[in-house]
Amino acid sequence: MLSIESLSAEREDRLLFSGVSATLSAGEGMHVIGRNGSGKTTLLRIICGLTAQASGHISWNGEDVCSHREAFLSDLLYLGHKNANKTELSCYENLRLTMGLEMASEEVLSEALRNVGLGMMAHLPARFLSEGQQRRLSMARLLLSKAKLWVLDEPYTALDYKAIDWLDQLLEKHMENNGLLILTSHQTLTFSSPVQELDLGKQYV
Amino acid sequence: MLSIESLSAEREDRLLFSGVSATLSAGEGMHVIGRNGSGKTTLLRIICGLTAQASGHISWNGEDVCSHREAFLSDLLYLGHKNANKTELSCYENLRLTMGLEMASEEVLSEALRNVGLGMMAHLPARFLSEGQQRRLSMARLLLSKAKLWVLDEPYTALDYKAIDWLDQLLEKHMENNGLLILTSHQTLTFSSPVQELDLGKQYV
Amino acid sequence: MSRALWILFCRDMALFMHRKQDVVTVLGFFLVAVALFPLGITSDPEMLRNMAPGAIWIAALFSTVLALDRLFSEDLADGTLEQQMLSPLPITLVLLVRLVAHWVITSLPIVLLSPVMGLQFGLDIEEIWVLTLTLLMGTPVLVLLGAIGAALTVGLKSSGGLVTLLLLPLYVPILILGSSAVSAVMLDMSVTAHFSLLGAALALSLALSPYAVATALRITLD
Amino acid sequence: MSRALWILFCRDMALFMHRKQDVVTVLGFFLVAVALFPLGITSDPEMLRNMAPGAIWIAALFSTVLALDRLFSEDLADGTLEQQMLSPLPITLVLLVRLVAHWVITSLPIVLLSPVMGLQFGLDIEEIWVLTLTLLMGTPVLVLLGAIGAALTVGLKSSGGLVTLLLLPLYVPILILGSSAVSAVMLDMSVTAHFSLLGAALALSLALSPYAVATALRITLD
Amino acid sequence: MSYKRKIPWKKYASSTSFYALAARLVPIFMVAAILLSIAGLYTGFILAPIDYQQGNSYRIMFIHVPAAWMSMFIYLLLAAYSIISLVWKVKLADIMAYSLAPTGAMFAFVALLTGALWGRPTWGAYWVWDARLTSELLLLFLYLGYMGLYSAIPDRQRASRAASFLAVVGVVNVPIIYFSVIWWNTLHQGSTITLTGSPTMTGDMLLALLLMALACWAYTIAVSLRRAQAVILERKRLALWASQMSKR
Ligand code: HEM
Ligand SMILES: Nc1ncnc2c1ncn2[C@@H]1O[C@H](COP(=O)(O)OP(=O)(O)OP(=O)(O)O)[C@@H](O)[C@H]1O
Ligand SMILES: Nc1ncnc2c1ncn2[C@@H]1O[C@H](COP(=O)(O)OP(=O)(O)OP(=O)(O)O)[C@@H](O)[C@H]1O
Ligand SMILES: [Mg+2]
Ligand SMILES: [Mg+2]
Repeated sequence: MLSIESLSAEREDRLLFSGVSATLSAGEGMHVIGRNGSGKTTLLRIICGLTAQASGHISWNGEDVCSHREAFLSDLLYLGHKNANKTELSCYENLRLTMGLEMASEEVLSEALRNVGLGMMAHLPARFLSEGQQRRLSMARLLLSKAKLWVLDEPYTALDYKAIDWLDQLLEKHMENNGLLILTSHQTLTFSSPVQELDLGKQYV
Repeated sequence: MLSIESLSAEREDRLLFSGVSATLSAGEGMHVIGRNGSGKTTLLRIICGLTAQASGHISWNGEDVCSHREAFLSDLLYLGHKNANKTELSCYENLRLTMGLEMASEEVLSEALRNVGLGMMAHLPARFLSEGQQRRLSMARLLLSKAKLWVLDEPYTALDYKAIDWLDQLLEKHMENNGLLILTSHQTLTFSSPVQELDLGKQYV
Repeated sequence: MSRALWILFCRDMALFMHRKQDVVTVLGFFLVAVALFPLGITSDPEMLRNMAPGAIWIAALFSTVLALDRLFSEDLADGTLEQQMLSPLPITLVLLVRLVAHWVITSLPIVLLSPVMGLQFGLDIEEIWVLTLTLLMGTPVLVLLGAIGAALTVGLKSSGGLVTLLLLPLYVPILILGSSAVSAVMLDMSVTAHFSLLGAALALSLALSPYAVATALRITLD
Repeated sequence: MSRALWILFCRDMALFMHRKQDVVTVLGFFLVAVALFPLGITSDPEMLRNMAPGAIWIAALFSTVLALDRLFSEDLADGTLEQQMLSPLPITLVLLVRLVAHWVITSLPIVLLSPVMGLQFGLDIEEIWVLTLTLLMGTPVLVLLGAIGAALTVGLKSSGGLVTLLLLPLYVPILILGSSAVSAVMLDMSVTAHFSLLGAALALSLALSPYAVATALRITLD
Repeated sequence: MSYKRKIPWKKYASSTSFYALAARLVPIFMVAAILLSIAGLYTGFILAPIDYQQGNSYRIMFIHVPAAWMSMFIYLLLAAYSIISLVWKVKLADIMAYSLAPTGAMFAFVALLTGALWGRPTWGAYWVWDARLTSELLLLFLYLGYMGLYSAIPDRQRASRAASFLAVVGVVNVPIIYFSVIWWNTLHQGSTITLTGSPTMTGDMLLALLLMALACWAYTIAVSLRRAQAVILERKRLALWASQMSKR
């Protein structure tokens, strides 16, 4: 259960947004929308604690995320604009390393890669992958993660329509299993699960 | 007028596509489609001469592009996945430098920036721009370029709907002025000008 | 917990091992740097012998700085650094592990190679021993301190030079301790003082630098 | 045409000038590198005087290598390198201009600072003159040669060390020429030979390196 | 450390009042600096007697020593301000630290320069790697590093935090450097010359030194306040721009 209270962010004394409040309960999703530069990425980074907010509080299961950071982080999965792949490692190794702490087994990993359509190139260095394939690789993490809260920044970028469908189903399933989802995207989403819209364009003072 | 004859590309002796032929005459566009990893980017890079083809010829106005490289390059504008901005330079400087050789005047540059909605941040270092704003900045070059042939790799990435509309109109205008256009995108396009589709997915061996 | 850290360690090792050329690179740079002294300065054996400790230490210092350049920068560029900051493990531990791994990859080879260098400069066994020991105790300090500078400058386009500029004042005492220890042996003076000081420096930096690095990273990532 | 090149030159200058601190850091690094020698090796004026030419030259070489690291890598990462390869101007000219700009920014300051360093090491006026001249003629060669290595390694993520490895064989002669010229003056020997050789090296690298760099870049970009 | 940063909602108010205060102080201290230095130079270069062993060259001391002292004091000051701005997020402290750095670097440089000029007649060499000289040189590097880092980071908030952090680390390091260098100098039996060749002080000399030191202080205060004013103005401009663009 994530709750955001009157969050505000400023850059170089310029107020990006202010008074952003929202609560997200299990099985719900939040679609952050807004014009380019309205502060979507910033908001997501603040939620993850990568950027400092100017004011406001964020609490996870009723506990402030700054004071109970580790508990929060163990429930969190963040995928940003950059898709955290080591270009010199093969897809398989990339996945194993990022998922290292969960200790996923060989089959599970290869299965995940096959699911995102990288089965054939599991042992190709990531630098050779096309944009979309890179994106697919970082999305493969979603398959393995046990995190309750997924924070995705424009996940659909560079994906072809099949991959997009696949991702949609995955997110749907995550929410059906009482997972929480926060994502930004300029596309319009079609989920059957409850997804609230948070429009930063409006806040943009 | 661009003509591609039985082009084929291979990576690590893996055939990406082969026998790709197409001719593009003034005022026409070409929409390269295909699954992730089908070789769209590779094709575009081959056309620009950044990557070597396995076989086949490309000719511009009847002259082979390899032998008459400089003539071809002076007619060419390529915008790839990376949007060639120097993060430590301001938007204005970035635009001036990339357009340096055309010697565009102050007003023209600021006008262009205003057009892409970066007027207010013309003097902000590019590293502070959001993804979409970075993309807008690199798109601003289209406004200033005199090139006849535009080669754009997924230009819509990270743009919000307003920017997308703006870009659509721009491309439309370019083609109406007898410009040639080659672009890849996973969205479906709606141009009134004649746009042929080149599906690499089919070639995907 | 400790298992997780071990996995993390392996991750870094795997990463490095994957670009074996890195180890080669650092080693090569070290060799080159050392080789430059006889080539550039003098070939007079006596003078070389006197220069040896300083020369080798300076070379080691440069290679450390060079390797530091890549400690965080790539991870920042490809987004893995963010992911690490978001790992549920205590960040200081994570960083400590990474630094240890970094040292094992980039500095240990130098330490192991230094005796050969010593021979080249005509040091005798005892001096070589001391040289290697000082490097063994000194290079970790260089890495630990250097990480602070690297974290402060990560993502800046002008890392290389700036880092060195930031770090030299921090490095001078170590450099002095290390090289003067060997010179002391040459003059048959006791070196216990040097080693105890080096040990203190090592312990201190081991204890403090992870926190410093974590803070610096938070600042620069913000 | 020449106007376009001039603009290009200004572009690079602007780019660098925009991070004035780059010049500062290169200078800082050079100062630091030079300062390391007395700190690490000895403070005995006589010995220092003998080391001076080599020490200063080695320091200059290091700073050049360090700066080279960033010659192409950034442009590759942010995609501007592709754009340059696609500029209608002859690529070799474009590259030559870039290299000149790079030298002006990263090496010229060093050359201008070297006399002060000379004083620090207690060289006398004539020796300082020769030192500065050799650096003035030598550093461009270092940059021109270094660019080849930089272009070859820009793709792989390896740090400047690999460049150094590739280039050492090319660098060593220049280093020896430069430093030995000064030593020659110290012994009141003629230095015309040194200078004519340096000049030859400069002319040759000016003529050839742009083509080599262009080819290397094409290979790495493909 | 917690991520939360309170909005210093008084920042403009406080900085404006500070700006007004500075506006009043700057001229006063500037004048003081000029008068004091005139007096100091007069006593130092005219009243003070010729030194029996060094002749007139020793008079450089009246510039050299105050400069050297200032270069150290200012670094301590810088570190103190940095700590304040780091811990309590006081924008003014950061501004002051930022404005002090160049002056400190300047003094360090002057100390080195005058020292070198002094060394020529005294030691027959412009430079010897004496402990004190070396540590002064390193101090200059510390300043350069601070300024370099500050200017290297384009985002101002991050720049101030990072540079302040560096300053704190540096100040911890200063004594270590100083002693290690002294120790080194005694170990390497290189140049045995140290600064003890200083002339025995007469009353006039002491007075001159004192006056010059005070002059330097006044100068430092005046200049750094002026710089601070400039910084505040610039940031105001930025804030104005920001608010403008927030309008749309
Ligand atoms: C580049 C050369 C030099 C540098 C960097 C330098 C640095 C310093 C520094 C940092 C101080 C302040 C030390 C303190 O107050 O604790 C100082 C003081 C002093 N220096 Fe120098 N110095 C240099 C050359 C000289 C020379 C050549 C002389 C004359 C022989 C000299 C004579 C003095 C004297 C008399 C003092 C004041 C003594 C005291 O306050 O303890 N210095 N110098
Ligand atoms: N240091 C800074 N100074 C001024 N403005 C800044 C600074 N850093 C970021 N910004 C502004 O803050 C905003 C950052 O927005 P953010 O990246 O969150 O946008 P976004 O909503 O993710 O946009 P996009 O849809 O393009 O991803 C941008 O408008 C940018 O101009
Ligand atoms: N060195 C290599 N070895 C093997 N395969 C390679 C190599 N380099 C590239 N490839 C393959 O070639 C293809 C490159 O495709 P390209 O980048 O053109 O895809 P794309 O059509 O642009 O995809 P996207 O829609 O994701 O951008 C990928 O399938 C990649 O796996
Ligand atoms: Mg964004
Ligand atoms: Mg592509």
